[in-house]
Amino acid sequence: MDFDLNEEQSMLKDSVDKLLSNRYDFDARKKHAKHAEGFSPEIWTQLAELGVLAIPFAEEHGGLGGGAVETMIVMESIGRSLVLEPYFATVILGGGIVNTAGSDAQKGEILPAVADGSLRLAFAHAERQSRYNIFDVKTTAKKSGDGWVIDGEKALVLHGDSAQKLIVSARTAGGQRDEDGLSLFIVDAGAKGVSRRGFPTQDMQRGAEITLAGVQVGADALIGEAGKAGPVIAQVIDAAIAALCSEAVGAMEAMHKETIEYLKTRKQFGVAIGQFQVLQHRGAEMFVALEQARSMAYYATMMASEKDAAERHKAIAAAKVQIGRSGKFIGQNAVQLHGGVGMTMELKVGHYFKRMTMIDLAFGDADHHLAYVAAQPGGLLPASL
Amino acid sequence: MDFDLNEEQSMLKDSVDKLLSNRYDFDARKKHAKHAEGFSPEIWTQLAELGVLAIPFAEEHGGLGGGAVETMIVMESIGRSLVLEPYFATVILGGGIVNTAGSDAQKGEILPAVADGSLRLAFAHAERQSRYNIFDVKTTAKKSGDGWVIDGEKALVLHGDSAQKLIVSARTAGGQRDEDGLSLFIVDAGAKGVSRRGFPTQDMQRGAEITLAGVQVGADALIGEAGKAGPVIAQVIDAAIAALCSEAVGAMEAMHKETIEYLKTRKQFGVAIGQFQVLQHRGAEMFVALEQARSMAYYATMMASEKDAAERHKAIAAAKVQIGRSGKFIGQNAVQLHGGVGMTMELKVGHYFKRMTMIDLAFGDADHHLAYVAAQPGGLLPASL
Amino acid sequence: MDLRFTPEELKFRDEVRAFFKENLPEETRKKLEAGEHNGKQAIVDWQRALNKKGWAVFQWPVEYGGTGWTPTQQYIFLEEMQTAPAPPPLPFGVNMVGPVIYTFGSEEQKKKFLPRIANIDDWWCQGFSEPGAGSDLAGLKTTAKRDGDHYIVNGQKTWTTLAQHADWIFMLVRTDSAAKKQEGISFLLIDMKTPGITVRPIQTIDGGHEVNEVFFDDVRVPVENLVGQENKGWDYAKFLLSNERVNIARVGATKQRIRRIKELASLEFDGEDRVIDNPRFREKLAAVEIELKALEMTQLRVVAGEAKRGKGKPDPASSILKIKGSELQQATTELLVEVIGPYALPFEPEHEDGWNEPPVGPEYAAPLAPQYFNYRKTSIYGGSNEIQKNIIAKAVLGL
Amino acid sequence: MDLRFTPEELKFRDEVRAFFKENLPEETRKKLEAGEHNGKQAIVDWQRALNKKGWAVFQWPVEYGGTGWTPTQQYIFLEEMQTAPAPPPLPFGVNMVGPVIYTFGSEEQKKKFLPRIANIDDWWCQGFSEPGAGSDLAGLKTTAKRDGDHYIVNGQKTWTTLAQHADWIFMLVRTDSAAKKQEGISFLLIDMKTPGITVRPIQTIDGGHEVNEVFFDDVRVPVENLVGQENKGWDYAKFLLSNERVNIARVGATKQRIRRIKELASLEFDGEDRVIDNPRFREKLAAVEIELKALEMTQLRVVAGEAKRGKGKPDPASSILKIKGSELQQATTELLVEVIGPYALPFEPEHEDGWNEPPVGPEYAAPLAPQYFNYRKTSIYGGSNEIQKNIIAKAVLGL
Repeated sequence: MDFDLNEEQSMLKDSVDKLLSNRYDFDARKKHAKHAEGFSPEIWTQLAELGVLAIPFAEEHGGLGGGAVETMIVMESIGRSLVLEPYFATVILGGGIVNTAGSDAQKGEILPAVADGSLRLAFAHAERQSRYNIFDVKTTAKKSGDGWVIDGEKALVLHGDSAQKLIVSARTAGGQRDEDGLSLFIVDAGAKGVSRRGFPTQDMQRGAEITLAGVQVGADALIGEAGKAGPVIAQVIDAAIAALCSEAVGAMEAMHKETIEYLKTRKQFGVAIGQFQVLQHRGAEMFVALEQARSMAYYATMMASEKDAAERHKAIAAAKVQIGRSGKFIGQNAVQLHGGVGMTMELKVGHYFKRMTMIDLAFGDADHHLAYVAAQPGGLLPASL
Repeated sequence: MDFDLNEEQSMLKDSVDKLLSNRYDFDARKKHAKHAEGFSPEIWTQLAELGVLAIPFAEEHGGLGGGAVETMIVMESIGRSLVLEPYFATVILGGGIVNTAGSDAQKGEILPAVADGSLRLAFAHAERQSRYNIFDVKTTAKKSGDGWVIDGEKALVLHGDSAQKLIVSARTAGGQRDEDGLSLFIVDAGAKGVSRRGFPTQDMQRGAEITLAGVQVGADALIGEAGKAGPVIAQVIDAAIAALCSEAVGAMEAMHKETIEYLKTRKQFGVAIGQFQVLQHRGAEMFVALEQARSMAYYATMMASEKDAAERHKAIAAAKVQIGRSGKFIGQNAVQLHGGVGMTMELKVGHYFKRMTMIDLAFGDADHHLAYVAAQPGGLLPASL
Repeated sequence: MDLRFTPEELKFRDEVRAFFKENLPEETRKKLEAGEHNGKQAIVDWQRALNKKGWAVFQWPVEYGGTGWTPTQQYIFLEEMQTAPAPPPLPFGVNMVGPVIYTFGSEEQKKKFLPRIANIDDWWCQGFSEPGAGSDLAGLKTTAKRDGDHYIVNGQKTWTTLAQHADWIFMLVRTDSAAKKQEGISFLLIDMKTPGITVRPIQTIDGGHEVNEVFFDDVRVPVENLVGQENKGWDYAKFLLSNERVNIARVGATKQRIRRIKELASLEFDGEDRVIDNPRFREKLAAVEIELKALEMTQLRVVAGEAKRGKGKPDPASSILKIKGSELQQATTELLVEVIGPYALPFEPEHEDGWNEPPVGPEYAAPLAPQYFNYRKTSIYGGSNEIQKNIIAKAVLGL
Repeated sequence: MDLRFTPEELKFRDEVRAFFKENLPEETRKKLEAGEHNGKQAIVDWQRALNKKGWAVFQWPVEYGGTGWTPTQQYIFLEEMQTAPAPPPLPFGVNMVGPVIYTFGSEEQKKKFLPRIANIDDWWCQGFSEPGAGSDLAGLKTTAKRDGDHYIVNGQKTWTTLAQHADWIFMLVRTDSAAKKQEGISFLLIDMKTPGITVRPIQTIDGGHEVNEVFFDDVRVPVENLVGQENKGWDYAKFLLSNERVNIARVGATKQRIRRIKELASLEFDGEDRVIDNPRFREKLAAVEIELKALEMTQLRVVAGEAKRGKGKPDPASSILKIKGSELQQATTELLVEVIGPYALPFEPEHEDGWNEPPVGPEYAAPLAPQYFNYRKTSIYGGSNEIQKNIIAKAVLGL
């Protein structure tokens, strides 16, 4: 049991924090968002140069062989700075799938390009009807000669409008909501039959609706075994939720800090409003919520690599509940304690609040995951030792 | 729309309040509790003399022909003084059933005696397994000659140990949880085959377990039509819940008042603790909870006589939810703001807290009734005008 | 004690309901129902329709165009308006400056402004808040210095709602800097076309433009635009603010939003089940409905009390209406986001202004997250909920 | 960063678990599990069993009988103790006065008291709180006046837990009334058999007798019973209170109570379904479990931090442990009442003292409502949760 960073982890943290504190203040972020891609290609390159995009991959694929703790460090920092660059979509989701289930050839082709910043991925998975059911997929892939033909519509694909390659889930067998019968494919974003419609998101990121109409891919586009992608998707999404938990902690921490700072400086009735006991206690309650969330983000980080898929998912779900609840409490109160200015686009606090709202809704909100944990035999803690 | 008491109602309120403020302070209450019956026979007589026990009954039965508002007035006052006398068991429950469904002969026999204080009733209805399902009755009544033989065990009968007559529910047909097939009987507490075991309750009242073993009653003991008592029980329990809501408001109001008083007088760190903004706001939040509860108690009072049983029960259930939630919030915080002394038997606040806890658990707690309201098509408010 | 509406009141309700049904433009109604904003013209058109009927300034004294309705009738009218839903008459004129003018203004001011307020010939906005003041309203710094028969106004106002449409602004200004802070304040009416006034939009977190900063740079205001006496403006402001609190519960609007939640939750699916069929969701919604029913009763009690106490003397308990009212508005906007779930994500600011492209996902999704963000304001403005609890603690509990 | 127990730590856990399994009397365990209190003898017997094993004062320095365990080992031990569940060694001796004596006491005091504390030959109680002081501990009024080689003590203490069993009491007394309130306080050890001491029981709302008032009427205390220096008692008290906070989260005890909830909710039926099968109930319980898991991680972080900071310098963030720990203890006692529902009603105070009559309703029901009432204390004692939030605001947030 050791909660300290080792030397390499400390160095990673310092370098990411330094880059972002230099290049990602509030005004810089607004500029980054104005690029056509919705983020700064330059920052992306710098993240690659720092090795951040290489963290989770093996050295043979141009990676650094980092684990969940290293991802946690980066995501916390991303959360603190409200980073717009598609780290989550490319490295955690797309890269995560290739890294988890790809063939050696696929890893060799994709991962080094992700690591050096030249290739961005998006995970084209969710559909209009799927809501929080990660196995609810109607898009089909049918055998066609050596390869496959993919048809379907993907919704709300994070950074799907600017990714060069898409990781597409499709049903090769089974019913609409079966875990069995799902397959994953690597699809060029520019392939014939792929059409994309990008849109901005509430939190200043980008998403896309993607239509796949008779998209032909070769046999080498299939990731892993046909029909067996369900557990891969579940595992990568669990790891992705753990990463989101860490991002959320970064955002909550920053939002809390800004709020406390505001309480110390904003004067009303002749005193700093932080002199009012009610606001002091609110700050304390936000602190409790923050630390409880941080604890659960650690727990999610620890459990993201758990071999037993059921135990893993239960832990991840529990963390997501805590993050959702703490995030809502801290976010709403951060706005409230800022008063009117907290309602404006001109302060960072509102942007954190919106990001936290979207994190809660990503891959299942707090209620969804609470229902999951509650439905497990014995609940979260074992009924008997 | 008029929330004021009329002249007679004001007089009723004044006379009850006067009796109780003279005879029911904290020390007096302790003495009342020490009587064998668990309450003061003398106070009971005085309530009868004031006409309080006669309120809901028709004049021809020695009553005053009062309605739900008059009951509300009395119950609020009972709540404020934590009255131990069996008004609820005798007048609201037992008397309510006879008044609702009894024959003229039964009313003529029972109600005047209730009104003049000479007869106390108890409603022997709930059983070990019934929890909050008011139709879950295993006790049976079988035809025997002209009359009936009753067998079964009744649980948690309020003031069942000192009542002279019991109103007993029994199944004459149907399955264990059917609304149909229930019947009600008037049974002498001293009848052969009736055995009672009294016990004190958490809130200093009295309850009893009652066993009925081959208890023989005549045909005239049956209240209303055999097998048709389900709706009667439902109606009387709804009215009883409305009355409990009013009692709860009285208790919450008193508890809130005592707490605010304590905040004004208790000094710490050199000032009255009511100077601390956090405690001021807690007091304000308790006030909001109190007034919301009062509003719903009014609503329950208004709807207790609603003809449409489904609408009536939905409204009563909604009120019980509000009462349960407000009561828990106010009760827990009243103890908290009193600190250590709030934890002792020596202050009234803890007794209010316990009474509120028991009121929540009576006839279904807040969660139970919330689930009921939620399950109704369209919820509480009509889905469209 | 009789807790039901009288037959006369029920008849009145039917009359109001019928009028709304026949006269409210469907387009206007639908926008409100969807959680979108109506544009200036829709608001003007509707208020003029009300004014034609004689209902635009129903709460004013009869001599100035009011209806003479009882508080209960007024309550019924507002309830029907919010559940229709119909836009309220523009509050800055009808609820705020109008009553100040007919209570404290000169005969000339009454003649000049009141009919135009009723018919919304002038669009008014409110110049109270300042960047440095916030909840401490009396800490305002904008000055008005007398110069012959003019005041010269300098300073800045903020959170000025819909100032971008405004013809006139009513202002609190400091006319005596030496006096204690509440005692040097005056109440001015200023034509927004006067030189030296600049309106700068504030973009709120929902992406909308509802509020503004308004800058005053040597703005010359004729002295006849002073309301009442110089340095007595704080009294008029308190009067105005207490009027503002009456309809703050917005029970009808929340009722209407609950209908909307039920409607959308019946359209959205979670697997094979509609969201509305999820028992947990139903319980959360039922809990809100119960609190709302309680609040409605509380509001009726306040209204009945007001009928007795007389107008303009609001119950300090009406802070409950603000606290619970805003909590329930917020809870319902939050539930709408929960209904739509992942489809809260796309940001379509153009949606309201007649975007021609198809929406991303269901057409009803776009306004919901912005509405949730926007409604965080309800526990901040009009005296934050923290301030309301201070008021209860002091004025009601005596702490 | 490595967030798992090491293999050595896991081995240690198994050793502790095995010891508890073999040595803890079943009767003692069952009472705790049911939410009842163990009597004096059961507590003494168990602490002596621990002392025989060398674990009664595990957290003390090795020279005074401690174990030299790491903070993580101590955490594991406490966790196992609470989940067993086993009674903790009597805190007034082991956790409170013991550390004060070995840190600030004389050699004689160490020799005289420490071994007897470990073996519970002396039952200690705590004389800090006074009726007039409450959360403002330093506002105490009990005086000790020097008279030759004695102090004469006069005054009153309250909330003195289990004073009815006590052989000794450690006290804060005022030895200098002229000094500022924290500066005139001394720390005394008093034999409860000394003439002039009266113990009066306080009945708490659960019907139990756990706490007392203790009156001092010209009680003569030898000066050698002064700990450390005169008028420095406040420093020792602060040291003591910071030790007290370490195990305040009671994660293990709440875990055990959650197991109990599941057990009883599987025995109680609502119609044909067990209470445990009600999805709403399960969600409420799961929400508590999740907060508890988070608190467990938070506690581990505090423990790990303490390993680094050194003992006796508690993290101010440990106020979180008090706040959340008490909230979760209260939430679980509340859920037990919910499980038993209407059967919370009967009051059976005799139940714990070996009542021979059958219980009213299920045998496990009787202690549950009293436990719920009793646990309201957890957000009051040891520095109320309001005080904890003050501490966070000041010490952590700098407000």
